[in-house]
Amino acid sequence: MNKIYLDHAATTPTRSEVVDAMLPYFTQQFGNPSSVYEVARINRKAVDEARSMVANALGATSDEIFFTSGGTEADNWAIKGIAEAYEQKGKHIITSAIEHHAVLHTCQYLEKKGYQVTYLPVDEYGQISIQDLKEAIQEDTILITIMYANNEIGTIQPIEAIGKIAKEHNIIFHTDAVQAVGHVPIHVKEMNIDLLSLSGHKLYGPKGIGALYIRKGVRIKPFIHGGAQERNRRAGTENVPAIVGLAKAIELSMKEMEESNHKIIELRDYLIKGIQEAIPHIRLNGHPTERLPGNVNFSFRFIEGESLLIGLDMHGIYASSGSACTSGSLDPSHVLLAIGLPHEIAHGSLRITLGPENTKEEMNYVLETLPKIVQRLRDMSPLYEDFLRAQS
Amino acid sequence: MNKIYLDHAATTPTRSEVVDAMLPYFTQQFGNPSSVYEVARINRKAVDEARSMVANALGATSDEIFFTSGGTEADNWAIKGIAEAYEQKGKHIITSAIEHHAVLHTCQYLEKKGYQVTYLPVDEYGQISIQDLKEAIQEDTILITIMYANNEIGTIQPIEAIGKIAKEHNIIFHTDAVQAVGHVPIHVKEMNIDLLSLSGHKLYGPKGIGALYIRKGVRIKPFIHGGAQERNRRAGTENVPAIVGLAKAIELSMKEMEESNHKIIELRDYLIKGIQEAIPHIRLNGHPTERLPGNVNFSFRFIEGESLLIGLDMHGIYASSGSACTSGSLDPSHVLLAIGLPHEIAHGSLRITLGPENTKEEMNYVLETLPKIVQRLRDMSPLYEDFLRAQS
Amino acid sequence: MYSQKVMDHFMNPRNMGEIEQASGVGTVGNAKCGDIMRMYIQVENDIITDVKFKTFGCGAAVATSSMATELVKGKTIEEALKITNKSVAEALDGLPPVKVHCSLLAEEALHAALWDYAQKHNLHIEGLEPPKEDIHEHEAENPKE
Amino acid sequence: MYSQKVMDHFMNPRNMGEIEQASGVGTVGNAKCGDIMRMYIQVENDIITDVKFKTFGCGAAVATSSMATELVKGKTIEEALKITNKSVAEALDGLPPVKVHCSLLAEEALHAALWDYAQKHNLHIEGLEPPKEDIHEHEAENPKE
Ligand SMILES: Cc1ncc(COP(=O)(O)O)c(C=O)c1O
Ligand SMILES: Cc1ncc(COP(=O)(O)O)c(C=O)c1O
Repeated sequence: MNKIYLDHAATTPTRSEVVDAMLPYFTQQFGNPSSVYEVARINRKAVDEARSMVANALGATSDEIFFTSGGTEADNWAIKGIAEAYEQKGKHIITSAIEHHAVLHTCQYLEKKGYQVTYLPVDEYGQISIQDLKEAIQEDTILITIMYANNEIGTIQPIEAIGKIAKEHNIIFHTDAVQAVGHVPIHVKEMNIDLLSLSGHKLYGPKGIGALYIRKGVRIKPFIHGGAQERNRRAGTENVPAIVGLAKAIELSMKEMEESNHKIIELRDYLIKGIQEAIPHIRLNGHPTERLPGNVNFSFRFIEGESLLIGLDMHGIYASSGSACTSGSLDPSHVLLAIGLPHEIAHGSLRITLGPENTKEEMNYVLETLPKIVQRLRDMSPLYEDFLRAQS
Repeated sequence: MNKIYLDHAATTPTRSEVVDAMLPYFTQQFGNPSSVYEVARINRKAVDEARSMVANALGATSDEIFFTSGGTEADNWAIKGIAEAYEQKGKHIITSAIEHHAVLHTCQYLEKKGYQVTYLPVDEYGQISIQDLKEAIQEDTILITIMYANNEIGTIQPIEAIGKIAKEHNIIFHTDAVQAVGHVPIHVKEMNIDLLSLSGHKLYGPKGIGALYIRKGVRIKPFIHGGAQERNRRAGTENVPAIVGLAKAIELSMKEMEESNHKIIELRDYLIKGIQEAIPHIRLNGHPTERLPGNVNFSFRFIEGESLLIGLDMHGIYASSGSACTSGSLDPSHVLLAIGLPHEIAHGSLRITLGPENTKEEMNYVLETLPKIVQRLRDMSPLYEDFLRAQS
Repeated sequence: MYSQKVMDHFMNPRNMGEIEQASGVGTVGNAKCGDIMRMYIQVENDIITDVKFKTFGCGAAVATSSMATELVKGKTIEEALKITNKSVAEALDGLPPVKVHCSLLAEEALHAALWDYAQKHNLHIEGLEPPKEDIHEHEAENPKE
Repeated sequence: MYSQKVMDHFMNPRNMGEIEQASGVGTVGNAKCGDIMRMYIQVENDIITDVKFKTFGCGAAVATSSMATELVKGKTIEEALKITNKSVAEALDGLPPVKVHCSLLAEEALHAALWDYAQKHNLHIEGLEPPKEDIHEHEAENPKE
């Protein structure tokens, strides 16, 4: 049976070039970069180089990049670190209703600590409105945190416009760009981004590594206290192999982005069109144009997402229903609810996220398999029975 | 030139068996363990197995082990998470004066947030007194956090006695066992340990991974908010390769501990004796018997540690002066000051930490080289000049 | 995460479908929560001679529906009433903890179908209670500390 | 982290030692802070004809001591006074930022030795100030946010 991985937004394989770049730092150049002796210098240099590679990819400078254990830690640090640093100025934070849980749950935590959080609504395509943002700004707003691109429906936010408004109002702007870095071009200076989170395993780098870009001049409190690593801002022995791997992955993805996106977008559009032609009673979620190259998200009426996933799984197709993180929860995805889907339709959603190794043949196999599975589940569904009865 | 790595307390090489165990999870079994589909099951199983391997090594159960990004995060989580969970009960924390910065700086952070922290002094060997501990306990003491073994001088604390007192007073007991796990036998239940931090790269596992043991029944707030990973307690996509590597490293170290320690202790004692015979005006730091198998720590009067390190480095010997984390700071190690060394003597300290791959030949080379370097630096030292003048 | 048995019942559900002129039909669950189960029963001389189901829901919901119909078929009403969520889950070699709530549907759907049968035939069935409005209402939210 | 030049001066320090009957001796620094430098100078006709040092301190402290003595040797007092921490550090191809404070010793030790020479010979040297009590006192703590 074919094995077709279509869940690149959940995680990506670590590229072999990346693994190769990492390997020497496990067994040979294993030293602690904080050590005084000369051999550690090689490690220090590797970390420094990695830092400037990451900086280059974002239009930042080396001393604005701080390595973390992943996107979640970067989000936690950005939001809690700014909240703490600016609590004298104010306690109001603006975010969106469709953030990843790493942002949402952190904001909810701060609400319990006496902060006030505005969750901007999104339109049916998943975008916030700049007007809403302007109206949400208060005297005591200290932070706007809006994700760059959504992990479920792929919608890209009007980041430049948000950055402009944040700057005009002298409010710090953080963006969770975990799904965007390495996939779409980003320039933190041109876009007036003050803080940006990224994660290695979403761009063919290793898991357990990420980074927070902190614009020079932004005050932020450390989140993890301890040793003097990362210029006293993030304690803990540097994860040298993963840092090297992250940088290598970012470098490769920048180099190949254009070519790779060209191919991925073609496949994506082919798949979207094919599904729309083959299956009735469905809805394409996310923005028609402002969307991540690899993202396909549909709701199929009358059926439930997990059984759809298992059905696909049995045919060797690996996809996702909403965010990987939310599986096992009772509620349908907060993102799908936020774009206005009723609960039962939100439950029937399927996310397919493509990578450069996917092929047109694979898409054809999906287009052959998916309609059958959907039909089988509809035949099993009391909701579909009721629908047909109401039709006749 | 020989290259002799004698800085195993700073970090260890990742064992090749560990790297081999990790490799498949980068490129083949790369899936997100939270995913629904079957292939992710292999990852989930790998993480579950790793969890029970770590639990076994500590005498804990699987559901008491939570993976973190390292020892520093585990320490931060333990202390901040307990402080937050029990703030209604009280705001007093007891620790020691010789903790790692991951604990000390976290405690200092909490002091700024209105918590009260008692830093227990240590005796000349680096041990706290149980009497002091008893006297420090207050009505509102919520946490005792005392490290298992010190990273600089190797001193092992009377953990069982501390656990007993904590239990009698119904106070949570956390121990930073980053230097101890895999090196000395630990049993969290027998020792009444409620929380324990460990780190992969100190026991021949990978960097960027650690764990916090949380005894069942202990209330603790999450530190990193986001997805539902680690049973809702530690968000962030699981670092599967590193988790697998950590477990493998712990398993191997448990299996080989007795044999390995037998060898290491013999080397250590040979080296200590050799240095004591060859070099005058020195002091062995740490406890004569209650010390980590691989730890050797001396202060050499009249000379400064960094120049000693560089001298050794030039001869291919890699050691450390105090903690790797503290290099680059102006102050001598807080640990050496806490055991009563005057500043200028604390500055002249050398830490050698042995691993199972070290040999007697290497010790002989050190015994040949070190006295010459010390002598050269003393000849250069105005303090030695003054000392000799005062003698004559 | 599912047992082999669960997967088998999901891929090859037994007794899936409708019964045209059923003695009783019960629908439980809630599309909002992502699972609805409908059970059709045919009763003859106090014996459940035929049973069919339709389910909108996750893999566990489908499998428990299928297994429940297998357990019910051919049983007397009294025997059928002894079938619990637990026995259905056990017959499937267990369910992942997060999925246990889905198995609640099977018992409730059976009871609802029997209730419907009793109402239609003006019978009193000992120990049978009217179906709950919303099967998930009594469930506490997953505590997320 | 150190430049090749620093390493060279650390491994092969120039002018290390004492001058028995020096024209001036200056000791600066503080064992508490981990660095002490002592500079001996021999002055003849306003020219520093010989110079020696002893240093207790880190690699940077040793190297700057050595480099400073090289720069001073053969210079007039007026010329020697123009030698700054910065010029010593530059002559060493730079120092890591955390080590810049160590280079402060060299300038101070030279000034202290000259001051001692001036005191002993009852001279006034234009622009020379009495040695500070503690060279590190004016330094702010590394801000650790
Ligand atoms: C948008 C977004 N933010 C944050 C995260 C968390 O990143 P990580 O898995 O590296 O912790 C993810 C992925 O899980 C994501 O998609
Ligand atoms: C005693 C002790 N605690 C905590 C740490 C921090 O662990 P990590 O480097 O994994 O963050 C270390 C080592 O750096 C240590 O020696």
